[in-house]
This record gives sequence, structure tokens and C-alpha cells, in this order.
Amino acid sequence: MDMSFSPEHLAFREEVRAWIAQALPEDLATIAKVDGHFEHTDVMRWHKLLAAKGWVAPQWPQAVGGPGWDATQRFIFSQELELSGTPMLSPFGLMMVGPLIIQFGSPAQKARFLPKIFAGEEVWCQGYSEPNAGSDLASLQMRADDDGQGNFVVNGQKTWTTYAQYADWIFTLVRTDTTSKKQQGISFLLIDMKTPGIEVRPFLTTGGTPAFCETWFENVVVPKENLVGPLHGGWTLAKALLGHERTLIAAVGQSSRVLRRVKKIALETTASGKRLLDDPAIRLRIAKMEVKLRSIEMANFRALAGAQLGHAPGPESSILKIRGSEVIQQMFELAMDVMGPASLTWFNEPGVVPADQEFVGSTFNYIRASTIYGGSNEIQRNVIAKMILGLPSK
Amino acid sequence: MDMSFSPEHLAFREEVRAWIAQALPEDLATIAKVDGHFEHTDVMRWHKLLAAKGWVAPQWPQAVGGPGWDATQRFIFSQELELSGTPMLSPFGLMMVGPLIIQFGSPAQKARFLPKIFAGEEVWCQGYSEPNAGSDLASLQMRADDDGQGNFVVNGQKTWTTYAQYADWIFTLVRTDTTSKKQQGISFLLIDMKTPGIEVRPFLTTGGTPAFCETWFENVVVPKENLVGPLHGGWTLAKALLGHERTLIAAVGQSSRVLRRVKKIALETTASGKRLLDDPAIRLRIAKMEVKLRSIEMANFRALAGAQLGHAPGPESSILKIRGSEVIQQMFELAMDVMGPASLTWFNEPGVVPADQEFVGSTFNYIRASTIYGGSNEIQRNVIAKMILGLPSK
Amino acid sequence: MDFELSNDQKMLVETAQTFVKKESPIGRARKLREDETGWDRAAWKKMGDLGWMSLPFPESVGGFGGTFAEVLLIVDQLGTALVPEPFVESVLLAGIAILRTGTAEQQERLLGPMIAGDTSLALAALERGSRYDVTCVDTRAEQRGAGWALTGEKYFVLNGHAADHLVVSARTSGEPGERAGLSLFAVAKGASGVHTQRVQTMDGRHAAIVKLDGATAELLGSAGTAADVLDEVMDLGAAAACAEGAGIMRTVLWMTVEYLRTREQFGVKIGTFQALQHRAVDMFIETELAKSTSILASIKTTAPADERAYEISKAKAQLTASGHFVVREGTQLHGGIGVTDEHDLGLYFKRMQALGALFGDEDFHLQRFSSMPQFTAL
Amino acid sequence: MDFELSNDQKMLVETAQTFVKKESPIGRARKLREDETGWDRAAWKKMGDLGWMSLPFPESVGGFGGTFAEVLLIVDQLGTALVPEPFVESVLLAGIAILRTGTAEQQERLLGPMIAGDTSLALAALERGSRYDVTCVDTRAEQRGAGWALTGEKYFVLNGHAADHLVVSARTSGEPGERAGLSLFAVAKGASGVHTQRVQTMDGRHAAIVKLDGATAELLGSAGTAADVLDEVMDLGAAAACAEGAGIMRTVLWMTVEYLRTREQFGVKIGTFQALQHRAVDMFIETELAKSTSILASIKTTAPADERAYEISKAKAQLTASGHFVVREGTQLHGGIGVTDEHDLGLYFKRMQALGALFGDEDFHLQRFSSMPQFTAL
Repeated sequence: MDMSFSPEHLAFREEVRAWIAQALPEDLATIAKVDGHFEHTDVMRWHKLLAAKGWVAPQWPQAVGGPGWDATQRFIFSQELELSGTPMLSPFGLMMVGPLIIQFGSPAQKARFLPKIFAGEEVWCQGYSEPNAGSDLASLQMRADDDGQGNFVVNGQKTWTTYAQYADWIFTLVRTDTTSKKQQGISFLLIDMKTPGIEVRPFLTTGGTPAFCETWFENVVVPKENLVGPLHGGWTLAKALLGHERTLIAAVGQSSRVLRRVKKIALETTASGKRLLDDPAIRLRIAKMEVKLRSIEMANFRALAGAQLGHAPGPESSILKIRGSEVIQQMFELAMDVMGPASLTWFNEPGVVPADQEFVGSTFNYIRASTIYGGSNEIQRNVIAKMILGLPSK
Repeated sequence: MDMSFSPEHLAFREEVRAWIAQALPEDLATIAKVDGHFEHTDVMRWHKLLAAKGWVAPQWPQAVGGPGWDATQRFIFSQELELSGTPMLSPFGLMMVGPLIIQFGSPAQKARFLPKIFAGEEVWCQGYSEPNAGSDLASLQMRADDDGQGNFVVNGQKTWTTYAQYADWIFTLVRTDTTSKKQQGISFLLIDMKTPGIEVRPFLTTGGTPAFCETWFENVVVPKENLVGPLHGGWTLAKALLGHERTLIAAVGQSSRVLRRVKKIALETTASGKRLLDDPAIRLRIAKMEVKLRSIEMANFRALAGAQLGHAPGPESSILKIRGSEVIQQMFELAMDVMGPASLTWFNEPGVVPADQEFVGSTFNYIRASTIYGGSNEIQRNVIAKMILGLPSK
Repeated sequence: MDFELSNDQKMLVETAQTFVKKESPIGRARKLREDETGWDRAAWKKMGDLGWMSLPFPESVGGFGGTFAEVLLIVDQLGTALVPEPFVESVLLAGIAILRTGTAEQQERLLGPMIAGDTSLALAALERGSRYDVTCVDTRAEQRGAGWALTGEKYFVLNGHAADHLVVSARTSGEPGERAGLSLFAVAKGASGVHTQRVQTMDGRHAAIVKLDGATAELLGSAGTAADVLDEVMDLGAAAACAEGAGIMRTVLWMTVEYLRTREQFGVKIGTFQALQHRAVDMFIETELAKSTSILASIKTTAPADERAYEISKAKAQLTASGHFVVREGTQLHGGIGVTDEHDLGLYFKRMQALGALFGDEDFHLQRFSSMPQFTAL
Repeated sequence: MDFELSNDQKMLVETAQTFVKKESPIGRARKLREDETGWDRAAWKKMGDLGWMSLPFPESVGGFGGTFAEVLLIVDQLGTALVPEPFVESVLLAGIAILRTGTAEQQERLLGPMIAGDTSLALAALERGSRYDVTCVDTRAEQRGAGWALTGEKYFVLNGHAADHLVVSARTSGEPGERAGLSLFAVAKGASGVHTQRVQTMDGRHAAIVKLDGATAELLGSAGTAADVLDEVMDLGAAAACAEGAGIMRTVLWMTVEYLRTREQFGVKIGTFQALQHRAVDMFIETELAKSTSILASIKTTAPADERAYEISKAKAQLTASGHFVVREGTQLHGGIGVTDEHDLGLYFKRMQALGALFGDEDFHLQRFSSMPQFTAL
């Protein structure tokens, strides 16, 4: 058992760090330093810089542009990005539809879509959830009917289509067979967002940022060549996606940043003339969060080391999403408490609170979604109860 | 709104306190002082003293020996008993079968049983649970068959028959009709423990004390006159029992005693030469428990004030069992932590730890049962979800 | 022991319920988030007409002569729809501070119009770095002719952007942290030397950072003795947070229960899922416990100072823990919809967060009461 | 990064699993609760024959030359059946203390027979009122001829009732709380001036209160410099608690899952109830997290002292919180049967409680690492 990185991996980490430090444009670095909010254009600038370096799609095979890293390198890279606070790239192309096209797409689809995802020339969003199909995704109702002329005609509504307002393409789960059982009549369809009949309405999260959209489809004509995988076989693709890069979802890097920020605030903030970090109650709460974070980090290391050896993800990796999302929420709760009354600042002029505290409140609100999206923690617990603990269903 | 007791109630409290101080025998007072363990004989000595004073059955009507107190007086009395650490009386006669006989019993049953319960001349235990009927009480299988000669013949097994080894009588739920639906074939039957065919085997709790028994019945002949309420109508009696004196089950008095004990230990214990109570982490944990206790106490006050005015117990009273039992557990967890390594003492000679810390470990273990017995907290939550929140069943 | 409301109190509650339902359903709070003031003078006037601001004040200044308990009954109801008018700020914070310290003339002049709903008030007690400690005051007061001049900065003054008068704490002597030397002053809106920066708060309301640069002020009461009054009004603020929080929790609880009763997934109402049922029950339990301690806080507002502090600290600690639990669980049980700005749940979530952070957070109150002699009086 | 076991380590684990299964299923721990010693010399000898006690010691004293990691792999397995022999006490506490301080002759004489399973050892480091602070030592050592005489009292000395030799901390100079002046001594069983009172502990084991009244002792190493060694062995004890706790949690988790799978109420397996399922999942999560930090603790046993302390404190804090959660939830999910002495669950529950209270509880470790410079090195 050994927790240290090999010399090669340490050298790689240095290389990544050095590159980020020089490649990140100054205006983005300024935002990163205070954990500020990045606009879509910022994200795409950073995407393109990473693409130019060849580092934008670490999990892709080398044949389609991946850097050929091992699991540890991917982990190191991801952690360095998180720790440095660079813009989080949109996962929909790189992490979601990209890998699915690689696994299930036709050669033509690969040639058509992958280079543009890689280069950041086409932005993707996800069309899974519907107003009445959230946790119960298999209940989705958006229809794609064969028009007999080589097209599907799509009608319905998707919701939680994150950043659809910026997207060129959307990947969707649609019902192509309304007669068979829930999961069985679903297909995986790519839709050009410029197609007539699509309407996007962004709405605000409680964090005050326009992250989510509702998207309506009315007689949207989609060529059949945009079907990925077999007709009525979309559920298999949806499930395959869940298996991708489980070890990266614990948000350990992001939580580490918040913990560091919390300590910084507690060092800078005074109460009755004393540093807040010297307040035993605050210090113990921070310590307790550091313990929790360390335990997830270790669980993450174990999963990673297993992946490095080619093992399938063990049970330890299934807990990462649940606890990782809970811990990042608790980190922000703590950050709010440490800020005290000033934590209530809400999109004010600079100077009301120190710059690095400005966006804590917004993220504190938005981060409540972390235990809901990507399969709510309740669904995750159902799955673990059944699949790992072997508990019976009724 | 007013939290103060009336002058009459204050005077009553003084009377109770003064009486307890002089009536409690010295050897019992010594045990009470250190929250020690009372033997069955101790409990019955105290029962008889209270009976002689006329205070043993506060919740009984005056016609059968009750003192005629109002709800506040009953509360004050109960709290004073708990705070003074006097032996907790066996509830099975006074609080459980007694009120049921008063409500449902025949005149002959009342005359036969109530005076002996009151006087402490007959000790009772409860025969409800069976090995396969715990939370699911309606699944009970112990049979009482009509022998055609004026008797039931009882066969089966009861478990968790607390202190059955000391009991003269047991009140049981038995199946008198095996053909009808679960709840409907159950009757409420009183059985003399001296009847041939009854075998009692006490077993230890994790606290190291013999509180529970298994009790077997083999062809036990019980005269039909011992049936209380209608034949096959026992479920109604069982439910009626649950409604009795809900406001007294929050264990506020007991928790208050433990909190006081915890503070005392923290004042007496030193770590690195300093009083443990001056350790901020310990102090905050104690403070947090005091907050929790105060909130239950207030909820209890509200329920009590409502009862005083003749209101049916409101929703606030339904939470008392759940949180009261959780808080008493947490109090003992805290007591253990405050004692530190010394908390591990287990039935040693005097002097290993201070006398008032001697039994903390035993009770800490036994008290895990508080969230299980009397209807587990899971069952309680099911009931609240349905009855108060109106959440749907499948 | 009696927790029943009197008939008068019941009527007051009913009036408040009607007001909330007819005049100020939650949509109004939502809409006023976009407003520069964040609240509405017409509604304020109506509250004045209803006599609510008069409740705790003596008849001598046009008050009703009631108790804080009545005020808090109103506050609880206002919490159910997040009514944004500066009721607590004007009545319990600045108002009581003026009542305790001001001359008869000052009381009449400053409180009268507020009671009528024509003006509003604000208390400027805290500064950067004082967190919840009212003695941590750096702002200095110097006598200037018959009046006083204040210099310093007051931080996150609730309703400070709109108030017609600020009640400002400043030092006439002593150093930050000392109780002696604290004084209260009335500062009129737009007085010379006052620079008010409006700041938006998470709960959709507004506050101010008030820079005082030799600002013209009038002394309230006698110099140097304001610490006890500051303690009292902070305790009243905490008790009000308990009351408002109780209203919020009740609302969020039943909103969530309703969602569980109606939302379908997997072909059934999600309220049939036992894991969600049990969590809803825990929300119910916390709501009831916080309600119970909110009653405690209400009763103890008039207790002697040490008992008041001891008990209100416990209540506020409970409110903060329970309140956060309820709104956070409520959000989770709502799923995605609960983290959209469109859903009302988020408004309650944010206001609850504010109530937790105001008038002392959980740690502050746990530390406060556990440092008092009562804590170890066994 | 590599968390795989080597082949040798895997074999070790398998041997330990076989031992537990064949020689020491949980029933043995249950039975030995009634025994005066609380453990069995034949089993101890067998453990010696298996070479387990030799693992961390150098070949010069008859050791195997392995690392603490191997010892902890064994401890984890022993936890699954609560094997009661004084393995940690003899090897990691007293054994390493002797290894670090003793002369070659002392090492050979004191460690050799222990490694063979012929004798056992105990560390007497704590006193009444020292809680978890190894510097809080009142016991005094005075030179008496060629040897030393110790006077004082050692409290809750694990295996102190049975050990052939005690390793005792005492002051050769300085005052309680100071690091300088702490020395370690070997005291033979039954040496003059030693009065041993056996005390029973909750987990069915035994310890001793050792009164030293001018007790005959031999100095280990040089006088006054034992503080660092005491820190190290306490950290090793904490790491062992993490390992044993991981074994316990795993056992309780699957015992509970099995109960949920088989116990019927209301006509169905209770494992079908979603609320119970989710709680079992949280037990699983805590078990995995504690296992992860137990690996961390194991790896850090050989790190530089400050890093070792920082990381082991985190692991022990996690162990204590997770461990209590798992055994308490396990009890609740078992219902009534879980609070009977007849059920094995209670044995695990009690041992877990002991592991939480030994070698520093959660608060101790949180305070320790959060007071270290690393905590604020941002």
C-alpha cells in the first residue's frame, strides 16, 4: 500500500501546474482567484486553450484526440484543474455525448461530431429529464415519430436542459415506440438546436444564475442519421453513461478549495477583535469537515488505484457521488456560517465583502442541486441497497 | 401565554418535594443520589410507600384510588419523581393494565384487580410481543382456545415480557379466532403467572441487567372471566392503551438528571489539569444537548397545557416519544464521552470511578432500547406520516 | 401554565392571517425583490392602520400598551408569506431602543410617525468585524455644540437604506469590547455626514452600509449606558427570528407535504416512499420543536436580563438548527424544482438562512448561554 | 499510488481469516468475558507460532522485519470476531515502546518471549485525570542503587492485570504537562511495591489500576526523553483502533444487512422497507469511509511525527464518528434483539464504544490536528 505518486506522476503534476499557470488568461485567473462566476464565453475560451494543448478530452481514446493518460494522470489533471479554480468545462460534449458516440456511434457520426466537440466549435446540452420524468426517467414522453421520409418528427418538452441557451446541439432520450414497456421504446437522438420548432427558455436557479432551461420541441424534423445506437435501444446508452468516470464525481478538488477558502475567511474575519479561526467552535467545525473531506479523498484514491490496475469500480466508488455531494454542501454551509452576517451579501458592488467571499452565497444556494442532479441521492441509495447490499424489493 | 405555575401548583410542588425527601428510605436515597440500579424489592418498597400516601396512581379516577389531581399536578409529580431519582415504578399495573381494566373491565374485574395493583400486592407484566410479532404486533400467534368448560387453553410464546420473573399476573394479547383477519381475532386476556404450564426465562440486556424475559405457555388453563372487553376485541384495548398519558413519555425529567450529571462529571473531571467543562468542545456539546432538552420540555409543556384545558393531545405530543427517546440516548452518549476512558468501567468495585459514574455505562447500553420499545421510532414515524401529515400509502 | 392565546390575541392572529392572504401573499415578496426599497409604503401604512406597530409601546407615545408576545404573534404570521416590510427593524430594534433611552419628546417625535406607518426606522449597531458583539463598536461620538457628531462605519444595517431615522450605537468613551461608554444616537435620513450604500441581501431585501463622517446626531438618553438596551433589542431580534422562523418552517413543511402528496414518479405518489415519509416526519418534529422554543423566547422577552439572555439564546440556537434542517430537507424532497428561482421554496430557504445569520448564529448563542453562571448552577 | 496488498500481505490476511474462523469465532470472545484473564494463553501461543507478534520487530530481536501495516491487517481481521488476546497492547504499545527505548539486552529479554507468545506486555501511560494526555504524568521515579523506584498510580492499564511486564511512564524530572522529564520503565509482574487491581471493562475485557509504591523498576533508554515515543505508540494505538474498528463495522454492516434480508414483519422482509434500506446504505457508506481512513492511518504510521499525528488524528476522528454511527444504527435496525446480551451485536457495539474512548476520542483528535501548524498552512 502506498499513497505517494510515482516520480513520473509527480513530474506530470508539475507539468500540469506549470502549464495552467501560464496558459490561463489573466482575466480568468482573476476570477479563479476569488472563485468568481465564469460566463459561457469564458468557459469556451478555456476549452479552446485546452483543446489546442491536446488536454481537453483526457478520457477519450488517443485515436480521437485523447492524450493517452492513465487513470492516475487523469485524476491528477482533474484535481489540478479543480484546485486552480479554472472554468469548469461543459461536460455534455466531452464527458457525456462524446464518449457515447465513441462507444455506440457510426463512423460517420464519429467523423461528424467528435472533432467539433473536441475543438469547442459545437456546444452540447442534455435533453433527458421532463417535467414528469425526473427521478423516474423511464417515464419520459417526448415522442419521435417516423415521417416515412427518413426523418423523425419530435414533439414534447425537456427540462433541466442545463445551458441550452448556449448549445448548438442537444442529445436526447425520446420515445420511438409508445406500445412497449417503459424503458424499451426509448431511443437516443441528436438534435441540431437550430432546427425550426425548438424553443428554449432559460430560468434562474436559486443561486441567481441562469443555469437551467426548459426546452420545447414542436414538430422538429430530425434526420434518422442522428439516431445513435439501435432504434428503441436508447436506455442502454443512458445506462452506459452512468458508468463513465465515476471516480471523478466526488468533487474532492472543489471541496478542498472551499475548505481552504473557509480557513482563509476564518483567518481574516474577526469577532470581538479575535481571529475567528481561534474560536474553538469554528475551528472544530472546520476540522470536522477536513476529516470528512479526507475520508472521501481516500475513498477516491482507492477507487482510482483500482481503476489504474484495470479493476472495475468497486463498491467504494459508488459512495463517492452521495458523500461528495453532501460534503460540498456542508462546506458551503460552513463557509456561510464563518462569514456571519456578511454571508447575506447578494450580487452587490465590489467592496461590500472581500472579493473572494462575494460568490459564496450564490454557490451555497445553487449547490443544493448537487444532491439532486445526476441521479438524486435518494435514487443512488435505492441502487446501492439493491445492487450492493442485496436488499430485497417488494 | 404563561409558563409559570400557579401559586397552588407551586405549593403542590413544595409539598411533593418535601414528602419525597422525608419518605424515601435512606438506603434508596443513597442509590438515587448516584443514579444506581434499584432491585425489584426496592421498587416495590417505594410503590407501597406511595400507595400508603395515596399517590401511587395519579392517573386513576378518584373512585378507584386516584388523588384527583389535574394534568399540571400529575406533570409536576412525575417530574419531581424523575428529578429526585426515586425508583421508577413498574408501569404494567399502574399505567397499563390498570387503566384498561378501569375503562373496559367488568365490575368484578375492577374489584378483583385494582386494589391489589394499587397496593402493590400483585405485580404485573405485559405479554404482547412474540418472536415473530414485534413491530408487527397484529401477527401474534399465541392461541387461546375455548375448552367448552368455561376456560381458555393458552399455547404459545411471548417475549420482551419485562420483569416477568417478578410478576404475579400477565396481561396478554391472544388469538381467539384464527379464521378472521389479523387484528380481528385477538382478545385481551389476564393470566395468573402461577398457573401450571407457564415457564419464564429471564435474559440479560446489553446493559448487563435482567430486564427482559421470554415466557412460554403450554396448555395454560385460564378462566373466561379473565377476558377483558369483548371476545376478539382485544385490538381496541391495545390501541386505547397507546393514547394514555402520552405527555409523560418524553423522559424530560430523566434527561434533565442526566444533563445535570454530565455537567457535574465535566466539572469534576480534569484533562491535562483543566476542568473538562472549560474545554470549549465539551461545553458546546453539553450546551447543544441543553437546547434539545429545552425544546422537548417546551413541547411537553404545550401538550400538558392543552391536556389541562381538556384538549385532546395535539400533534405536538406525538413527537415526544420519538425525540424524547433519542435525546435520552444522546445524553448518555455525551455522558460516556465526558467520562472518557473511565466510561469503560463495567460493574467494578467501588472506587474505580466516582460512585455517580458507576452505572453510566450500563444505562448507556440499555437505553438503546428506548427508541425500540413501546412502538419503535420507525413505527411512530409511519404513524405520524399517515395520521398527521396525511401522506399516502401505496 | 397556559399556552392558550387570549381572545384579543386570537383576533390579532386572524387579522394577520387575513392580511397575509389578501394583501401580501408570497408573490408580493417575490415581486418586491426587484424593487429598490424592497418593501411598499402603502402596505406599511396599512400595517400602521391595523395598529400593529403600536402594540408594544405605551399609550403615552400613541402605543397600544401590549406586550412583545403580541408583536411576535404577528411576526410569525408575516413569516408565512415573507412580508418584507421593516416591522421588526422599526418596532423591536430601533423602536424599543428609542423607547428605552429617548426623552418623552424624542419618543413622541421618532416613534409616533412610525407607529402610524408614515416612517420607518433602523438600528445601526454592528460594524465590520463585530460580527454579533454589540460592544465591539469603533464608531466615535463627539459633542459638537448642542448636538453630536458621529464618525465610523455601520455594517449591514437592516432597512438602513430606507429608514427615516437610524438609531446608531457609538462610543462616547471606552474601547471596543467594553460595555461602558456605549451610547445611542438618532440620525435623520440625509443628515449631513451620512453616506448610505444600499446593499442587497440574499433574502431579497436590502440593508445599508452607513458611513458616518462627522454625521449630525442627537443623543438618546444619557451617554455611555446603552449596552443593556443593545442587549435587550438584540434579544428581541433573536426572539423575532424565532417567531418568523416558526412561520417559515410551518409553511415549508406543509408545502413539502403537499408536494409529496401530489407529485408522481414511478407510477405512484412520491409521498408513498417510506424514506421520504420519515424525512417529512423529521421536518414535522423540528418544526414543532422550534415552534415550542419560539413560544419560550416570546415568553422570556420580558424576563430579567440574565434569564432572558439564557433562554432566548437556547431558543435561537434551536431555531437555527431546526430551521436550516427544515428548509434544506424541504428543498431536497422537492427535487430539482426546489432549486429553481421560480419556485417559492427558495424564497423561504433564503430567508431562513438570513434569520440564522442575524442576531447571533447557533455557535454564538451556544457559547453565550453556556458561559453564563446559570449553566453550571447545578 | 497503490492500495493493493502484496502477495505476502494477502497470505497474512488469509491466515488471520482462517484463524478467526477456526480458532476464534465470536463465541470465544463471548465465553472469555467470564474468564478472569479475559483471554487465553494457548491462543496467544498460537498467535506467536503464526509469527504475528514478530511482524514489526527487527530480526535482531527475533522479529520478522515487517511494517506496522502488516500488524494492522491482522488487527482488522481480529476485529471481525473480537479476538481478545492482548495483541495491540503487547506489540504496538509496550512492544514498540521497548523497541524504541530499550538496550539490545532489554529488547531481547522483554520482547523475545512476547514474540514467541509466552508472555504478554502492557503499557501504563495514563493516570487519573490525564485523560488522553501522555504528558500529564504525576508518577515519580527515583534512583535507588542501580535501579529505580516508582511511586504513583496508573489508570485503566489495558492488559495490566495479566501482563508479565509493564512499560510504565514516570517523571524523572519536570511537572505534569511538560514533555521533558518523561521516562519509561519496565516493571515485572509481581515486583515489590506493585499493587494491581483488576478492573472489568465494558467490552468484556480487563484492565488494571496499578498502584506503585516505590515499585522496583528498570529504566528503558535514557531518562527524560520518552515523550516522542509515547506519542508514537499512542498514534499506533489509534491506528490499531481504526483497523479493528474497520473490521467491526464491516461485520456489523453485513450482520445487519443479513437481518434485513431475512427478518419478516407485516408479511414482508423488513429489508424491503425503503427507510431501512437507506439507513443501511448510510451504514455502508460510513463503513467504506472509515475503511478508507483506516488505510490512511496504516500508511501514515511510518510518516514523520508531525505528519503522522496530523493524519492519524483525522483517521481516528473519522473512525469514532463512523463507528458509533454504524453500531448504533445496526442496533436500531435489529430492533429488540439487538439490545439483548444474547445477541452478538451487543459485543461489537461495546467494543466499538471502547475503541472510540481509547487512544483519544473524537474531540481530542479534532483539537489535536486543528491546533497543528499544518491546519492553517494554506
